[in-house]
Amino acid sequence: MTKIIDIEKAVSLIKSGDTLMVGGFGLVGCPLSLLEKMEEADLKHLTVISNNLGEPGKGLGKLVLQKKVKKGIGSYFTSNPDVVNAYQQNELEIDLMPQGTLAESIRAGGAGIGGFYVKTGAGTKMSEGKEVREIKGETYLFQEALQADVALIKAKKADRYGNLVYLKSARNFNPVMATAASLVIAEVDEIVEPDDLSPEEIVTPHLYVDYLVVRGGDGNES
Amino acid sequence: MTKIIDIEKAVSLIKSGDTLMVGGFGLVGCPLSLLEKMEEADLKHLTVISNNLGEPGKGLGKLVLQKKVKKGIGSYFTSNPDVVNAYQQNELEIDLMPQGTLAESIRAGGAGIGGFYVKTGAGTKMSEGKEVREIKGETYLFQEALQADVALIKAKKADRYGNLVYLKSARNFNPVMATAASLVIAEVDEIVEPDDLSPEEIVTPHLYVDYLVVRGGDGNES
Amino acid sequence: MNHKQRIASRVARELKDGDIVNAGIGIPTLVPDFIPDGVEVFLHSENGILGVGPFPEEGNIDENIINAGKKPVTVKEGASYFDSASSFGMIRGGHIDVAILGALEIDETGRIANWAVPGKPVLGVGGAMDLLEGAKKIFITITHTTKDGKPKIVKENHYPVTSERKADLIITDLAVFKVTSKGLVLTEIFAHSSLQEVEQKTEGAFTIDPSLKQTN
Amino acid sequence: MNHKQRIASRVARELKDGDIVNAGIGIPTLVPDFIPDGVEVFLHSENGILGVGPFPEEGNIDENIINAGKKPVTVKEGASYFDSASSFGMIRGGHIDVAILGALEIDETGRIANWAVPGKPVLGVGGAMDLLEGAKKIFITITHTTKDGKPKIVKENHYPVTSERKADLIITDLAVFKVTSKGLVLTEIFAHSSLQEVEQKTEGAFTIDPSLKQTN
Repeated sequence: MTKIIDIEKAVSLIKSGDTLMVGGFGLVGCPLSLLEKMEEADLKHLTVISNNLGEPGKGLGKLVLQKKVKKGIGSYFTSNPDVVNAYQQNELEIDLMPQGTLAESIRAGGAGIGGFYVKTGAGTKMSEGKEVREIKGETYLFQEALQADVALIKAKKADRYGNLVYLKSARNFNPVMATAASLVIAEVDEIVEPDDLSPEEIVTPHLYVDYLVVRGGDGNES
Repeated sequence: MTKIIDIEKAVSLIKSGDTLMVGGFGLVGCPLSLLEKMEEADLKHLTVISNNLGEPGKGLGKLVLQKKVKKGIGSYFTSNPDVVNAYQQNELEIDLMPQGTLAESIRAGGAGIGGFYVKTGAGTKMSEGKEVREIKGETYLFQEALQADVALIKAKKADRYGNLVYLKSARNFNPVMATAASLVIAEVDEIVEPDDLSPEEIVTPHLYVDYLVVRGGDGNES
Repeated sequence: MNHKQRIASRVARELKDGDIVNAGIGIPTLVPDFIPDGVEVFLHSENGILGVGPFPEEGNIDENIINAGKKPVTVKEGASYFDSASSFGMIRGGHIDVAILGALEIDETGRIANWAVPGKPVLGVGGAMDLLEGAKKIFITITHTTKDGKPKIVKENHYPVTSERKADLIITDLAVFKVTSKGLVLTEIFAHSSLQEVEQKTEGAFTIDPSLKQTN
Repeated sequence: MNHKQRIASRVARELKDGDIVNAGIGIPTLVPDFIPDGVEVFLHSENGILGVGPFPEEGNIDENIINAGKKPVTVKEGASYFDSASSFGMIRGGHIDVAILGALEIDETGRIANWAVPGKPVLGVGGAMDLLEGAKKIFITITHTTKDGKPKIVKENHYPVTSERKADLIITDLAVFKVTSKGLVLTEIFAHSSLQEVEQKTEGAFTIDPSLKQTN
């Protein structure tokens, strides 16, 4: 039983119409080799859950330009003008959430929490259409959990079981996305021996990870 | 600015009537030196949130025998006959929760989540008096977040900033309790230099920790 | 093999290579000893371990590695530790393939009772409810009758149910039942028992699988 | 000092030893340069760092250490990394002492708008709303007027508010206002400005602190 597959095989597991979670904050901690291989794949109508939608021509930005993405669910898409443009051309649907609510709804999706209440956004335009509840005298908004068909995440190291550790601030959304999709593919910089990871330092235990791909030696930095 | 104080000083920060969170699963990961010092303190009417209430005469079990505990909120008290006895004598109130709901409600209390929905317990006696909600066709129960005045937790190592790492399965409830109390006191086996902890391996960042005490060299194992 | 070992041995044959398994206290803790060669399963313990290994030799106990029954255990290569909220996130979130649990009773629809006894103070619930809601499959291991000979597979539970969610498989010291949407189906009888004995000692209704097998 | 540095320098004097501080993009990123000797604060970045250090020298950039503005930063002794859900748990859970944020506008009750402009598509919200709900204190740093001279402190926000929760302190290039339950109170005027200028360039109502000070 090995979880290590090549990048082409990994991308072939993604289907048109799928909902994907894609790790990263900007391009840091983003599974760029997987996304690059997706450029070549015949995929459309994807819903993408990700904090950002890449940068112009980079990462998810390229897939947006290729019109593979039908809808983006995330927190900050302003930094990619191509996304703004696609939205204005009605080529892209957008569902915007406060960053903390986004992260929490993904965690909830992975942890069997159906939904939860946060104060963030109460009384603002973000609360339009949302259920409101008073808890201990304060106003909270209801937020349902998010789940995906596939999560594409990026880690620093994996052992062959699929245990993951992350590098510095490239951790960001990856550990929660690892928990919230039916199929989880982790792009890693290196595969190490199990003994190289202490049981205490593992951030994502292997039960969350279905497949591992090693980042392509194509000069891309991640 | 140092967070390191002696155990007596730490115990003096606890007041009668306080709600305490106490880490540990059984006695493993339980802040035994702090609890032992509490035996000598003039404290009463405590509400204790903890998975168990110690063992006979050990840990929280001793404080139950001393009638310092008014109420226990937790998941599994059966293993301590003194707790069963105190409950039957009407000396102790009990609020019982599924273990996962307990852990999650503590996490919620620390993370600004007012409440959340879980399936656990739906349709059982545990759901009596609980609000029910259908989410995506399944039945969930509402659970409010838990918070405390003081959390007493146990870690393996701390640096002087208060960053914590835990040992093996002694981690259990400690990291979530570290987030959910107004005052957090961590009992640790040793204080190490900041360089001895890598930024990636820190489980509880120092912003959660108010005070550190070093486990007493009294032969107690933790 | 005594009857507990027989039950554990039969459950072990249901496990698939790569399964993530949570094994409760009692009979389930014996299961790992019987896992067939070539099948690697990963044991999850809800107090925060993935990759539980065998019980330690005397004198080799690490008091900081315990299972959910608070017994000292070991960990295997690839193991990890995590906090209680994360551990139950795994359970509720559907990341555990199989939970092997004991029970006080099971009704004829497959609903189990294993946490409370009427008339006694209920001071423990632990992780059983979470496992019953969250694990992908539930295997129940029980002796067929109580110590004083009463059937544990009953028409209606006398004890409060642990979940509305039904078990998938029931393995006793006499027989194996599949739980289906139409009720319990007897699929196997242990060699030392008989259909007559199973019928006599089972209160809840069940049907007999056309390909009923004798098992060891 | 230019006016941005002046603002940053003034905010820095509000910070207390041991404070956990989240500093947003723009002027707030300058604040760490002005923290007084003897005061140690810990900078939180919502993408998952506690203990952000100075910007790196050219040629010394680690692309895996960035702040919430996606700029390369460094980390200091005692720093830690964590995931986004944990990071916003810190924010919403009240574990950040001070958030220093920019704003498009502030109304005379102290409610700020900094995330959306009417008529333009709103494609970014980021972490501002979380910080406004969760941080114990909110310090707002703004230029007193827009580039074309319009007051940013207004009677009523033209832009949608970021939160019903009010700021605690407003620091502009001209003056400092405390936000109280009775509205804005002018407490300090920078030496290069005057009460007349502040009154002229402020649309929202404010009262003047009896011990109004001149500041540098």
